[in-house]
Amino acid sequence: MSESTPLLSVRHLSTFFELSGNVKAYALEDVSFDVYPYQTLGLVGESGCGKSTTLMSILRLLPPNAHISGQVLFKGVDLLALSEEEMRAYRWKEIALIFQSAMNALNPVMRVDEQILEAILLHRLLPREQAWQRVQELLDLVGIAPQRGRQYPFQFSGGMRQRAMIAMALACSPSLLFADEPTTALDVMIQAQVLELLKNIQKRLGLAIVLVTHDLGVVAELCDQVVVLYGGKVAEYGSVDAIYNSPQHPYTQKLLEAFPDLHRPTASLASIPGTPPRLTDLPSGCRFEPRCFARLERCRHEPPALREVGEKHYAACHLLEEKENLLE
Amino acid sequence: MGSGNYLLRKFAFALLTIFVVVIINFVLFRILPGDPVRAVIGRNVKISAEVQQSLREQFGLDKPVFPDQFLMTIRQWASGNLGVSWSLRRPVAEILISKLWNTLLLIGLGQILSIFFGVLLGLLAGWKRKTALDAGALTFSLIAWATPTFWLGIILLAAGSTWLGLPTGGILSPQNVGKPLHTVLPDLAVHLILPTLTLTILYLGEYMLIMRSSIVETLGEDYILTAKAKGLNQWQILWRHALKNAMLPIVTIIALNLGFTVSGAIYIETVFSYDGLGKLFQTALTKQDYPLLQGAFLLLAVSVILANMLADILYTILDPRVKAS
Amino acid sequence: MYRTLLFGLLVLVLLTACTTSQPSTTETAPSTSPQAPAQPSTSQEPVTLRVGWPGFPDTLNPAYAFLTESYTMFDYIYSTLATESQSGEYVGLLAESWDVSDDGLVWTFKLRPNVRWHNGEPLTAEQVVWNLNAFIQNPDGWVTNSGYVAGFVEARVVDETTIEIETEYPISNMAYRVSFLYIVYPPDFEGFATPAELQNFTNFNAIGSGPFKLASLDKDQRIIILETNGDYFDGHAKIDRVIYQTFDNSDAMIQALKVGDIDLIGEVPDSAFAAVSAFENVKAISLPGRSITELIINSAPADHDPKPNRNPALEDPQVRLAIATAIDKQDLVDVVLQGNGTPGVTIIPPTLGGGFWFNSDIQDVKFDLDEANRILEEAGYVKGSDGVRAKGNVRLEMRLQYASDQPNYPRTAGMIANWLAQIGIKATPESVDPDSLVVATNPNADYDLVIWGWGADPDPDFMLSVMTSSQYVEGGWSDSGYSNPEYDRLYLEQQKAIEPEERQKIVWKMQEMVFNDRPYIVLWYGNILQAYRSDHFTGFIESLLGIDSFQSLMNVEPVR
Amino acid sequence: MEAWQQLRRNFRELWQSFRGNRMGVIGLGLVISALIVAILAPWLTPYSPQQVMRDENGRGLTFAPPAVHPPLGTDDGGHDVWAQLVFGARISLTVGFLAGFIAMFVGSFLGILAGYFGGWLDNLLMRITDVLLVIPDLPLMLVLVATIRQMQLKISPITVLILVIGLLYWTSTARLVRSQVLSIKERQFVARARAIGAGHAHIIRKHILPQVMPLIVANTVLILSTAILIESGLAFLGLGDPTKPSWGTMLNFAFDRNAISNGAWWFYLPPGLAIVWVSLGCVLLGNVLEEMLNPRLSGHHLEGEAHIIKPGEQQ
Repeated sequence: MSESTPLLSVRHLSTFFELSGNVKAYALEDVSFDVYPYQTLGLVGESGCGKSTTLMSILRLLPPNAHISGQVLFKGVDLLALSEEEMRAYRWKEIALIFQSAMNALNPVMRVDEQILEAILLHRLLPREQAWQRVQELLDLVGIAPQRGRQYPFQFSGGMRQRAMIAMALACSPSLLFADEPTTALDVMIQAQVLELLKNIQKRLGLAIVLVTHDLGVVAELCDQVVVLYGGKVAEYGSVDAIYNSPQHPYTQKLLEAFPDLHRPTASLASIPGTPPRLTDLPSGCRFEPRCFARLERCRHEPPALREVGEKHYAACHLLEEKENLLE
Repeated sequence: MGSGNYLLRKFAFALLTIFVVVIINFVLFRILPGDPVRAVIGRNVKISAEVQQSLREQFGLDKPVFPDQFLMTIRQWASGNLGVSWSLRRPVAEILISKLWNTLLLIGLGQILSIFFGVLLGLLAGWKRKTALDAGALTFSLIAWATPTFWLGIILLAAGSTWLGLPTGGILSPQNVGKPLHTVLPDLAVHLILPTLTLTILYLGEYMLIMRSSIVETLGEDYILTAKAKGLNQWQILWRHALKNAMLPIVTIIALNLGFTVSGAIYIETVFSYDGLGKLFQTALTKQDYPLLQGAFLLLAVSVILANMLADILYTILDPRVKAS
Repeated sequence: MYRTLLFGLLVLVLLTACTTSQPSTTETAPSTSPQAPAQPSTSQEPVTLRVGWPGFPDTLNPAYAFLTESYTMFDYIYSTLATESQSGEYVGLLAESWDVSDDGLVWTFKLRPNVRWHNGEPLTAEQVVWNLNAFIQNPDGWVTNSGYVAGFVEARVVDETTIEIETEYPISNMAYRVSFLYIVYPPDFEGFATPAELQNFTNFNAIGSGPFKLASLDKDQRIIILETNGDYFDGHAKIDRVIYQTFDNSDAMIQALKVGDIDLIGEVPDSAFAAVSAFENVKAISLPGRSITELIINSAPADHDPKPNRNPALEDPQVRLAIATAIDKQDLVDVVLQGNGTPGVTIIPPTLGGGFWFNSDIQDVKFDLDEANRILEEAGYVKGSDGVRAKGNVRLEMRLQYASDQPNYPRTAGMIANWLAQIGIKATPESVDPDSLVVATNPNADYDLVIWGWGADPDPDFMLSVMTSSQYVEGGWSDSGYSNPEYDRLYLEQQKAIEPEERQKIVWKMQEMVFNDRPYIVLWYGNILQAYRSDHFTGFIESLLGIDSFQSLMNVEPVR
Repeated sequence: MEAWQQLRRNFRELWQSFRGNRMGVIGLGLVISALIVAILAPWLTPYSPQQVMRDENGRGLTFAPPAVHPPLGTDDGGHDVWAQLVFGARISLTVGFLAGFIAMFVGSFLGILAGYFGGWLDNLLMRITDVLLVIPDLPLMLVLVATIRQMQLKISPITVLILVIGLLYWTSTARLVRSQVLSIKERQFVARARAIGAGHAHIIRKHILPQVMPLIVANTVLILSTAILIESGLAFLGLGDPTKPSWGTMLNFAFDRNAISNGAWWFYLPPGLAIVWVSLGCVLLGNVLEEMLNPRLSGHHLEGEAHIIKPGEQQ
C-alpha cells in the first residue's frame, strides 16, 4: 500500500442514538476524513463533540440504540457492510484501541500478561509457546519488566497500566491504532513518557494512529493531520501546520487561543463562553453559532458546508464564503 | 503481609461476635423467671427438698450469677458441654450433633441448586436485559422474595402429596428407617424433593437478583468494551471476563445469606417435619426446653459466624485485590 | 475451576457425613439378636405391625418417667403384679391371686410359677420383693413409683411363689396401686449410689418379663423395634414384631397411614379424625377415654404463702356460677373436639370403673348467657361503658391462661373468652408453657383462670387427691388450691373404705362438693382417637385401654 | 426552609415519573388495597372473627368448604375464613407497619448521628451493625420473643412482636442513611452553613434531613415487606396472639389443626396469598422508588449491536 492511498477512509459517517421517548441524539453528522499509513490523525474538540463516538462507530462498538450510516473503508473494505462475525476479525488484529483510563479498561481479576496473551491466541496468530514469547517482547517494548506481567492491574501504577494497555494494543501488530485520550488520566510527567512511547512505537512499527484528545499540545507534537469536531460535525480538517498556522474556523481559532503556550496545555476550554450544544436539541443553522463571536444572520438558519480553504485544508463556516465573495 | 492482617482482623471480628452471642445467650436465659429446678421436674412429680437442693447445686444455681455462674457456663460451653435437654433428657451437644448432618444435607443441596440456577438465570437475565426472559426472571424473583417460606412449603406439601404422591414429611419412609443409608438413597431422595425445591425456589430468587445486577454492572465496565474491541464474541466475554468479576459479590452475599438460610431451615424443617436442627429449634421453642434452645441458638449463631469468616477467607483467595491490599 | 471443585467437595462431605453418622446411633439390646424370628416356625418375612406416634419415650427406667410414651413401652416390656383389663377390673399378671388380712394391713400375693426374664433367667419372688422394697425405701430415687407405694411399710418373701406387703393403714385400691409398679430386672438397677444416678439411667437396653421384648431402640431416628416374647407366661402374640416410629407432624403421620406405610396411629388429632375416618381400608375408632379438660379457678386460701394474686371477684361463688353458666360445653365438644368427646361435669370421668365412680346424679348448669348476665347483675356487678362489669373497684377483668402444648387449647380459650365477653367479663387468653404454669398455679397461686387437663387413673383416688389441701404444697398435685377440711376428711375415709359401695358413696359426695364449689369447671371428657389399617390387621380389642394396649396387640393377627 | 421546599418539589417530580412506572403503580395498588381492606374490615363481613358459624341444627360448622359456607368456608374453629382474613389484615399490617416505622426511626436517627458526627459514635454503631448482620436473625428473634413472653411483663404478644422486629431491623437503614449523610456532609452548602455558625441541630434539620428523606422513604417501604414476612413467620411458629389472629396465626392454626389432611385449601391458601399480596406490593414499590432515587447503569456493553443503516435505507 503506497503512502498516497489512505489506509482508512471515512465518508459521510453519521450516528444518532435513539433515546427513550422517541428522542434522537445526533452524535455525528456527515464526518469524513482519511488516515494514511505511518501517519497520525488527531481528533480534537470539547467533551461530547463526537470524538470517541467516531472511533466507536468505526469499530462498531456502540450499543444497540445507535444507528450508524455512511462508509468506513479500511484497506478498501467497507467495515459498515460487514457482518458482526466478519467485523470481529478486524478488531484488534487490524485496528486496536487504547482507552482513556487503563485502570478500568483492564480486567481487574486477570493477570496482565494473560490479558495480552488472550488477544494473540484469539486471533490465532501464534501457537501458545510463541505467543508467550511475544507477550514478553511486548512488555519489554513498552518498558515493563516481563516478570511484572504476572501481576494484576491494580498492582500497577497509572503509567504502567497505560503502557500495558499499549502493549496489549500492539499484540496483534495492527496497522491502525485508535488512542482515545491515552494520557488524560495521567500526571504531566507520565503523560510525556507515554506520548514518547507512542511516538517511538509508531516510528518502529510504522502504524497509523488516530489520536483522540482535547489537548492541542499533544496534537502539535504527535499529529500529521487534524480533524476539529464540534457538535458532531467536522469544523475544520487539514494538516497540523495548516490548522495551527492558519486556523479558518472561529472555533479552531478560539481553541488555539485558549492554549497560548503549547507546552503548558492545562488551561480550560471554558475560556470559550457558553457550552457545546445538546445533541438532542441542535441548532438548525451552524452548530457553533450560539457561541460564535463572528456570527452572521444566515448562520442561525443555514448549516455551513465544508469547503476547501487550502491544499487538503477544509473548514465549514459561512464567513469563509463571505470572505471569498469579498475577494471576488 | 497485608492479607495476614486482613485475616487476623476477620478472625478477631468473628471472636468478638461469638462473644456477643455468648453474652446474649447467657443473659437471656438467666433473666427467665421461675426456678429452673421446678421447671425440670415438671407437673408430674413430687420431689424432696434434698433432691431439689442437689439439682440446684448441679446447675450451679446456688452461686452468684456473676461472675461464678457466668464463668462456669462459659467454661462448660467451651468444653462442648451444653447441658442436658429437659424434654429429651440427653446431653444437648449429643442431640445437636445427631441432627446437624441432616440439616447440612438439606441446606447444602438447596444452596448448591439455588446458587447454580440463580447465578445462571441471573446471568442470562442480566445479559439479555429488558427481554421477556429478563422480565420473567425478575417477576419470579420478586414473587419468590415476597412469599413466606413456610407457606410455600405448605402449598408444595399439599400439592405434592395430593397429586404427585410425594411423602409429606420426614427423611425416610417408615419401612426404611434404621436401614443402612446406601440401601435407601432413592427413598431419601424422594423425601428431599419437596423441602429442597422449597428452599431452592426461595433462595434462587435472591441469588438471581444479585447476579443480575452484578452482571449488568460488570458488563457496563470498560474492560468489557476492551474485550469486545479485542474481537471476543459474547460467550467469550461472558465466560472469561464477566463471570468471575460478577461472581465476586455473590460470595459475600452467600455468606451474609447464611443467617437467612438458617431461618429457612427452621421453617422448612417444621413444615416438612424434617428431623434436623431447624425442627429441633422449633421443638425446643414449643416445649420451652431452654437448655436445648440455648444450645441450638449457640450452635446456629456460631456456625453462621464461622461460615462468614470462611467466606471472607475464600474471598481473599478469589479476588486478588483483597489479598494484596 | 476451584469453584466447581469446592461444590463437589461439599456434596461429598455431606454424603459421607450421613453415612458415617448412621451406625453409631443404633443401640441394640444385647440379649436378643434382631434377626432371629420370635417364632421358630416362621421362615418367611416376620409379621410386623408398624405404629406411628407423635412422641418418644424419654426413658425406659420406671423410676423417673413422665411421658406417656414411656408408660406405653413399660406395658409392653415389663410386667406388674396386676393390671387393668379391657373391661376395667383388675386382673392378675405376675400375681395369680391376692388377699388382704382382716385388719387390712397385710396383702398376700400368690405369684405365677415359671415366669422368665427376656434373657431367659427365671423371675423370682426375691426379685419382686427387691423391687417393692427399693420403691418403698428410696422414694427420692424411684420418684414416679413413690406415690403408688405411699403407706407401704415393707415387702417380704413368704415362699418361692408367695410375697407379702405390709401397709401402715388399710389401702382401698391395692390392685390399682400395684398395676403401676413395673418390676424391673434387679441386676440392672443395683449399682446406683445416689437418687440422681438412678434417675439419669435411661435403661434403653431394658430387660423385662412382658409380652414384648425390646429388640432395638434408636433415639436419633426415634424408632423402637419390639419382638414378640415367645416365652411369655400367658401365651404369645400372633405377630412377630412391632415397630414404633415417631412423626413430628400429624399430617405426615396421617398420610403414612393413608398410603399404608404404617398400620396404626395411637393418637389421631381431633381435628383430623373426620378426615382419617374417610380413608379407604382404614378403621378409625373414637372411644370414651379417661382424660378430662377443665377450667381451673384460683381457689387458693387467702392465707396461702405467697399471697394469692388473683381477681378477688373469683372468690365470689356467684361469679363462678356465672362463668359456669356462660360456657357452652356442648359447643366446645362440637367445635374444638369436632364432636369427639362428651361435655364434662365432675372431676371423675364416667369411664372409671365402668361408670361406678361417676356421680350421675349431678345436674350440670345449663348454658344461658342471659341467665349468667342476670346472676352477675344480681350479685352487684354493673356493666361499665366499655362493656366490662365492675363492683366497686373490682373490675371483672382476668387472665385466661392455657398450657401451650395442646393444639386445641387456643381455640378453647378463644371461645371461652368470647362467651365471657358477652357477660361483661374481660378474659385475656395467654399461652403459657406447662412448666411455668406449674409454678404459677402451685406454689405461686398467681393466676385467675387456667385451661388444663388430666389423664385420670383407672381408680378415682388420684383425681380426688388433686383436690385435697394437703396436695397444695410445692411439688404437690393440686393446682386449684381448693381447700375444704370436710373434703380432706372424706378423702382419707374413702382410702380406707375397703367395701366398694361404701367407698362409692363417699366418692360421689366428694364430686358433688367440688362441683358446687367450682375450683374446677370440667369442660369435657375427651375420647381416645385411634385408627388402623383394616386391610392389614384384624383382631384389635377396642377398649378404653386403646387398641394399642399389650392385650390388644397380643390378639392382633394379619389379614390373610 | 429552602431545602424542605426543594424536598417537596422533589417528591412532586418523583410522583410524576412514578406514575409512568407500571411496576411501581401495581405495587402501590397492592399496598393501598390491603390497607383499605384492613380499615373497612367490619363493613366487609357480617361476622366477627371470633364468631362460630353454625349449621341448621345449631352445631358448630368446622372445616366447611366455600360451597357450604361462602365465600371462603370455615376453619377448624368454625370461624368464617373471610372474616378472619379481613380482620387479620388489621393485625398483620399493624405489626408490619409499626415495626417498620420503629426500624425506620431508630435506623435513621442512628444513621444520621453516626454519619454526621463520625468518630467513636460512628465506629461503635458500625461495629454493632456488623455484629447484628452476622447473627442469624430468626433464631435470635425466636429466642428473644420466647424469653420476653416468659418474663410475663404483661405486654401483649403483638407488642412484643412489634418491638422485637422493629429493634432488630434498623441496621440496613442506619448503614444506608449514614453513607448518604457522609456524602452530603462534604457538600458545599453544609460547609457554608457551618461557616456562618449554624448549630448541628439546625444543619441536620434544615440540610441533612430533607436530603436523606427520599432514601428513608424508599428503604422503609422495603423494610415494611420484611416486617410483614417476619411477623407471619413468627406467628406461624406460634408466637402470635391466637385470639387476635393475623395471617401468620391463621396459618399456624391451619398447620397445627390438620388443614392439609382435611384438604381445607380454603383455610391455608388465602392467608398466604394475602401475605404475598402485601409484601410483593411493598417490594415492587420500594424497588421502584430506590431505582428512581438512585438510577443504576442504564445499559451494558453486550446488549446487542449498533444498527447499521444501509445506503438507501430510510430512517
